Amino acid sequence: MTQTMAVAKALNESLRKALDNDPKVLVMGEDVGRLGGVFRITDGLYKDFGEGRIIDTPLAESGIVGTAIGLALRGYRPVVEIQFDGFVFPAYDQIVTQLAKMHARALGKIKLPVVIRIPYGGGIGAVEHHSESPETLFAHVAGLKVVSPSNPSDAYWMLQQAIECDDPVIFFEPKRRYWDKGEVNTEAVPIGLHSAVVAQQGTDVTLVAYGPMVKVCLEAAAAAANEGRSLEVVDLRSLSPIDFDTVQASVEKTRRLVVVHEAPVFYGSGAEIAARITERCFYHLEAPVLRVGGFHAPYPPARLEDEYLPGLDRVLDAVDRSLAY
Amino acid sequence: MTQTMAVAKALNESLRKALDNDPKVLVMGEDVGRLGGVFRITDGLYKDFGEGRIIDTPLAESGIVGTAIGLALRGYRPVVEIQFDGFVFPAYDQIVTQLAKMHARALGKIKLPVVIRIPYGGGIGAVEHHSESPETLFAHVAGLKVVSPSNPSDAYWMLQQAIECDDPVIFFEPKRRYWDKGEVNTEAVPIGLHSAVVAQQGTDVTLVAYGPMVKVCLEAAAAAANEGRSLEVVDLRSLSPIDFDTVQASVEKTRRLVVVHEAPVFYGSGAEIAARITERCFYHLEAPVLRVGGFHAPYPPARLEDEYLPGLDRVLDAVDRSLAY
Amino acid sequence: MSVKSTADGGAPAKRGRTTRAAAAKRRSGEPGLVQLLTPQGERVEHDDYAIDLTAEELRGLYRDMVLTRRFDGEAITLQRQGELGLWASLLGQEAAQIGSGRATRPDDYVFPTYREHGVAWTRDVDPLNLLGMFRGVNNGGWDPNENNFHLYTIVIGSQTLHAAGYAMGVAKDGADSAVLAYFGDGASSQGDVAEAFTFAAVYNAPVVFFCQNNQWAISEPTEKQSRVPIYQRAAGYGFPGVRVDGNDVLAVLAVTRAALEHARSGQGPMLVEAFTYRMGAHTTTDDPTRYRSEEEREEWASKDPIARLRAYLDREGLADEDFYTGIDTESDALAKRVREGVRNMPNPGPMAIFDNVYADGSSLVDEERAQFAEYLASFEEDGATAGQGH
Amino acid sequence: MSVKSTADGGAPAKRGRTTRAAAAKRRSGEPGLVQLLTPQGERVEHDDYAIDLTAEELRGLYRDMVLTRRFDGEAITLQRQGELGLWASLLGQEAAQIGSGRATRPDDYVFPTYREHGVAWTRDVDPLNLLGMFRGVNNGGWDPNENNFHLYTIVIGSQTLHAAGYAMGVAKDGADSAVLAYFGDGASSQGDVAEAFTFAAVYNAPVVFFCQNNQWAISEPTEKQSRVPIYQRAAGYGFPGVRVDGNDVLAVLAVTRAALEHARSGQGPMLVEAFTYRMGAHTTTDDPTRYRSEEEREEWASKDPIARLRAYLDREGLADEDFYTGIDTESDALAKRVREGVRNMPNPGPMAIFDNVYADGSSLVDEERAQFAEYLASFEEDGATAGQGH
Ligand SMILES: Cc1ncc(C[n+]2csc(CCOP(=O)(O)OP(=O)(O)O)c2C)c(N)n1
Ligand SMILES: Cc1ncc(C[n+]2csc(CCOP(=O)(O)OP(=O)(O)O)c2C)c(N)n1
Ligand SMILES: [Mg+2]
Ligand SMILES: [Mg+2]
Repeated sequence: MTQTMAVAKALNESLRKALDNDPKVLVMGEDVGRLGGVFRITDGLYKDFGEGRIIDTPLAESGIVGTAIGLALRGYRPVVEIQFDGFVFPAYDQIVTQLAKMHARALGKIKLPVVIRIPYGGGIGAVEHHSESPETLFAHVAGLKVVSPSNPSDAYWMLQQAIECDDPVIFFEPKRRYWDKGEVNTEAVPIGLHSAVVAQQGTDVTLVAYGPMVKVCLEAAAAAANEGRSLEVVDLRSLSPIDFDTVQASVEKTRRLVVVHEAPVFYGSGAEIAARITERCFYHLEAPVLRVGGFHAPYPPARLEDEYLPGLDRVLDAVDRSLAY
Repeated sequence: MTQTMAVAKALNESLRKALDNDPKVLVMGEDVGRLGGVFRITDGLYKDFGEGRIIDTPLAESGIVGTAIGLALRGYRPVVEIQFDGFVFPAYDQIVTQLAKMHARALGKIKLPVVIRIPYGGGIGAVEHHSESPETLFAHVAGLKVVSPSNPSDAYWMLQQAIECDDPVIFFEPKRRYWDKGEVNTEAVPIGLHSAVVAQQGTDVTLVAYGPMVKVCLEAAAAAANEGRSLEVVDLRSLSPIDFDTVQASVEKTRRLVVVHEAPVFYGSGAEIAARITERCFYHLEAPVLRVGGFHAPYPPARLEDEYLPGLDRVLDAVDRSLAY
Repeated sequence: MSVKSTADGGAPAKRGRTTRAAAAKRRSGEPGLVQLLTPQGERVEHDDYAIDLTAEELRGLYRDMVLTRRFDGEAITLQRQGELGLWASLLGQEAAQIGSGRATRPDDYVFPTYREHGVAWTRDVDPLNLLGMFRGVNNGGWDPNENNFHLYTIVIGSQTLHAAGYAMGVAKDGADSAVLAYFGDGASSQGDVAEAFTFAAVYNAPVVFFCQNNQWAISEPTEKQSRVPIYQRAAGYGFPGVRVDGNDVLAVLAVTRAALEHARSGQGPMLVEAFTYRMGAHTTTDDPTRYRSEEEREEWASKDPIARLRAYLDREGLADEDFYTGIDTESDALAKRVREGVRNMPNPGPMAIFDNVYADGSSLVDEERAQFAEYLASFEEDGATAGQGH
Repeated sequence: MSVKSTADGGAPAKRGRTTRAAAAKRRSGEPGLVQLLTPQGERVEHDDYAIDLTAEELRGLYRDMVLTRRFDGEAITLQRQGELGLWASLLGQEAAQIGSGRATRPDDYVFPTYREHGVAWTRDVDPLNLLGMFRGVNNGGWDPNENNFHLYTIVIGSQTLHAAGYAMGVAKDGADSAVLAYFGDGASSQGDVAEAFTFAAVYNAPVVFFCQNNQWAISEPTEKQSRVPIYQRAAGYGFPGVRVDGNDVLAVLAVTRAALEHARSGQGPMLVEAFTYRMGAHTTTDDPTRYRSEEEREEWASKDPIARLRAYLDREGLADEDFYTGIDTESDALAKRVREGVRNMPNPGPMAIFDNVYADGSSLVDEERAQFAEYLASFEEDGATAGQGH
């Protein structure tokens, strides 16, 4: 059944479905109960599933993730909400040293199906710590899977898949896209959680993006089309693992690649994509892989974020530079 | 005055000098007092400087870094020891959200001259969490400087410079090189903290490494020389910022680059180096930048680390592959 | 050090005891809540905490609270008008903040959360400074050392460790200053706060941990953080804790003074829990009707800290109409200054992104700055101006 | 819930009180230390904690402790011989571990640190399993659900949160099992432990936090972690804490049983502090002569948990020579089995690096595995074998 809904609503419906399907699924976090979360992603769930399943936690992120691990050991499938990107760090130790490694530590004898949902990225005019893009800090860590949907349909399905996955999944939600609407077919068989998709066909330059930047890239492609340039947009969807095959196929066609993300470029995800695709496509590339992203600076105050965030112009500037080779 | 000493001793002498020179310098951490640290880097300092300067802390890394920040605000220059790489994560929040950002938050009105020393890397046959290489998790974060010496002289001087620096410095010590000896001239004027150096001249392929892997690369260069191949080895020394100019100059000469580190390749520091050097040297490179490093897996148990860690053979294999292009 | 007396809310310096206070405690059903002024504005005595203020001092506290509230209200308005991106109102917490802030000396050092506008006022921080981060032109930006008032800290609990460390430094310096660290009821659950207690206790650091228990952490009531009153936590770390009526500016002042004195005199840390209520929304983006009742709010409105002090001033004839009119005028002037100041607060230019990332510079920042400048300049060359959506 | 009785070490289930125990407490100078067997092996009564064991049960505890010590000693030897990379000895802590471990039921769940070899023994975990990580052939590797004994956790304090979460799950399931979480005196400073207390208290989770205060965290004495006894921390989180003589296996058993019963019966968490001593080095790489005195160690040697129980058994005539000889034989057999087991423990093959990174697989791991296999195969092609230093 296909419905039009916003990303936020798609996530809400997806959680509802998971809670309905499996009594072991729990939702935990700060203010996820009566309030429905600061972004209302868990709206109505407390009312319908009760405080036994929708758990308002103490204000302690390490505690949230640590107890989620314990609940997973007991057979539950906790879906943790971290309120904002900048507040995941108190839980970083539990995520990196415990959640990521316990399955290996047990030689596979236990599984930790924990999903950690993190609204991330900028563009909503917020104060410090509310606009960050820490995805590579997780994707670098073995044992974690890291994904980020860019649209309502992926929000719905990828969250289903993340909850069904027996591995810990860090689920980055593009918060400034929460209110963007799109079609969601709640019956379609989804593609794999870790597959990239070609969101826009093109022939001249490939743009790779994920989460909030996919929309910017699609807009860039539309703008470029007016100038007679054909950009292909690949929505990566998964940052660990990365579907390099899809990117490679695109780059073998276009021979040029620009990677776009909000996170700082320095040691950002674009570096890995650039390095690996250059290795895979060395004889195909007509230009070095270019990267458009954040600067090596703390995320700036809100009144600077329009300058800071990669927008259409910066993407097209990189496309120009790529084509200039 | 030039003396032969091991890396551990050089660090110890360097701390002693800093404590002598500046009464505001403090040493803090677990077991740094009477015991002299589990690696004895602070050996004898407690005896000579007392518990007011050499501070055994409660077993709480977030607390150690958080109080170091407070001490820095009060005008002190704390040098924090984290006992092992894998135990820095409880402090990660304080490092990323506070230490890295407070200078910017204050629009420059306060400075946080805090050094965080972390013995890192594998090769000592240790149990879990004692052999990790988390450097990119810090280097990706703006506001932190990240360096790693590879030999006694750099250990001595870079620690001096890190303590003198008004920014927070994450100082990664190659623990398996603690006992390696070398010349230290305690009067020479050192080169900049963030400069890379050409540790070995060569013409065929550039190897870039830092910390524990420099030695492996130098050995690889020696082995290659026997086969008539001339490898240039660049000791990066600093991971944030990176001295790309030195790497670029080398690659413009050799036209081939292999980056070597212990940390997992996926989103590792090699990715940033590969991406940036490819951009800078696109027309010079005869082969894609190749990376040799750890796998996307938890650091393995000790009996597997010889297989896991990049050694001579793997470096030379990458050199072969590079030259095959 | 007597854990038991602590858990009963004992003061660091004991004076002669009567059974009166103990009986009052039992009656109120709130064990150990120190109160010097009832909600009706009646002055009551407490065995451990005496206070004797001049009429001028009392009027001063009143003025502080009224001006703080006016400033706060103005900020809410400015947020509604789009001049601020966000505001975290202190409405209802004026006594907790003014009372504790006025207990400090200039050489003491204060570590606030993001809601301590009243405390900032007592530290002579220009209110306009507080608005920069809520307007989105900076992330704080004032010089903490100018008024010994640290930057607002958003990551919950972090600043308690900075305070403990700073206090360790004070002790090292042999100074007799004290440090005052604010945190909320929600924050009490953060590991950092527990570690701050541990460090402060182990090093006997002169820091007072001041918990404003406003009973809500966004939508979560205090029961989600603790099943016993928060002040009791101190005893288990080896220092005294005391609970004070946070809507009673006299009691807060007296208790905080005693606590700071305790710290100053080498007795180490102390925990003060000010029991108060967040009358407004968590921030301007919050909708408290989703999670709490109007009755609860009303009940607390009847305990209003400002009305309470005014009732006392009036009852005792300590202030006249001129005084109140004067404050109204002052309030209007403050509001006007804040309004105008905010509207005239300049946006930082784009290159400010690269400022102050490092104190000693970084070649990487230099490179990115230069590239961005070149990029921006390219628009000017094109004849276009650098607009939205870079 | 009575904070006061807790701080005094009160038991969950109160029985008739005499003044005797209180007087004994005052005399010992260690407030609230529960003891049922003196260092000389005399049986004493405690008002709150009674225990009545059969001779067989008493002998069982003795056997547990002796075999555990022998296993531990064997491991130290194996480390010296290079068969293990490291060993963390439990020497001196046998009573704390056997007493608490034997208080558990099979359906209870235990979260150890890295030193709970005695507890593992009581949970029927094959001792050889414990040695894998110390030998360096795996990072733990046993199935925690087989004996409801979680993997050893090295990052200090982490496991207390897993225990709290597990216990939340037990409560959710309506089961009457309890969870037992071990941690050290050093660990008590970690924020995670405080957060575990908070979560356990708020959700009334059936978990007993069991602190083995062996008075040292590597080289740091407990004063570097707390200025009051650790059991007192519980009260501030709203649950009872009690301190037990950790070298008295009877007292530990009685107190832990009562605590687990408290948890099981829906009364929520409890904290037990077992006051004991780490007789050996922190681990085999540590050199305790650098930081503590031989006198201190000797003093604690006179409180040895095994000698103490043996003195009691002998005094009461509860065991004969055959019994002791039998245990010696058993010990030798255990040591032999362990020795041989370790020596025959196979090294994992290089491809094991890629095993179990993910439960559901990852294309990245597949790719790296394939590349590495190819790389290794290239040596075989070359006629060389894959040697050191890949
Ligand atoms: C580490 C962290 N997690 C989550 C948040 C989001 N957050 C901001 S304020 C708040 C509630 C704080 O409650 P409390 O400590 O009681 O202070 P109050 O806002 O009531 O003054 C939360 C959850 C944060 N700022 N930091
Ligand atoms: C987070 C963390 N920091 C540091 C260490 C290093 N370390 C291992 S054991 C130990 C001391 C632990 O002391 P305690 O909790 O008293 O336990 P004990 O070893 O005495 O049993 C330290 C500092 C660690 N394992 N984890
Ligand atoms: Mg609150
Ligand atoms: Mg210990």
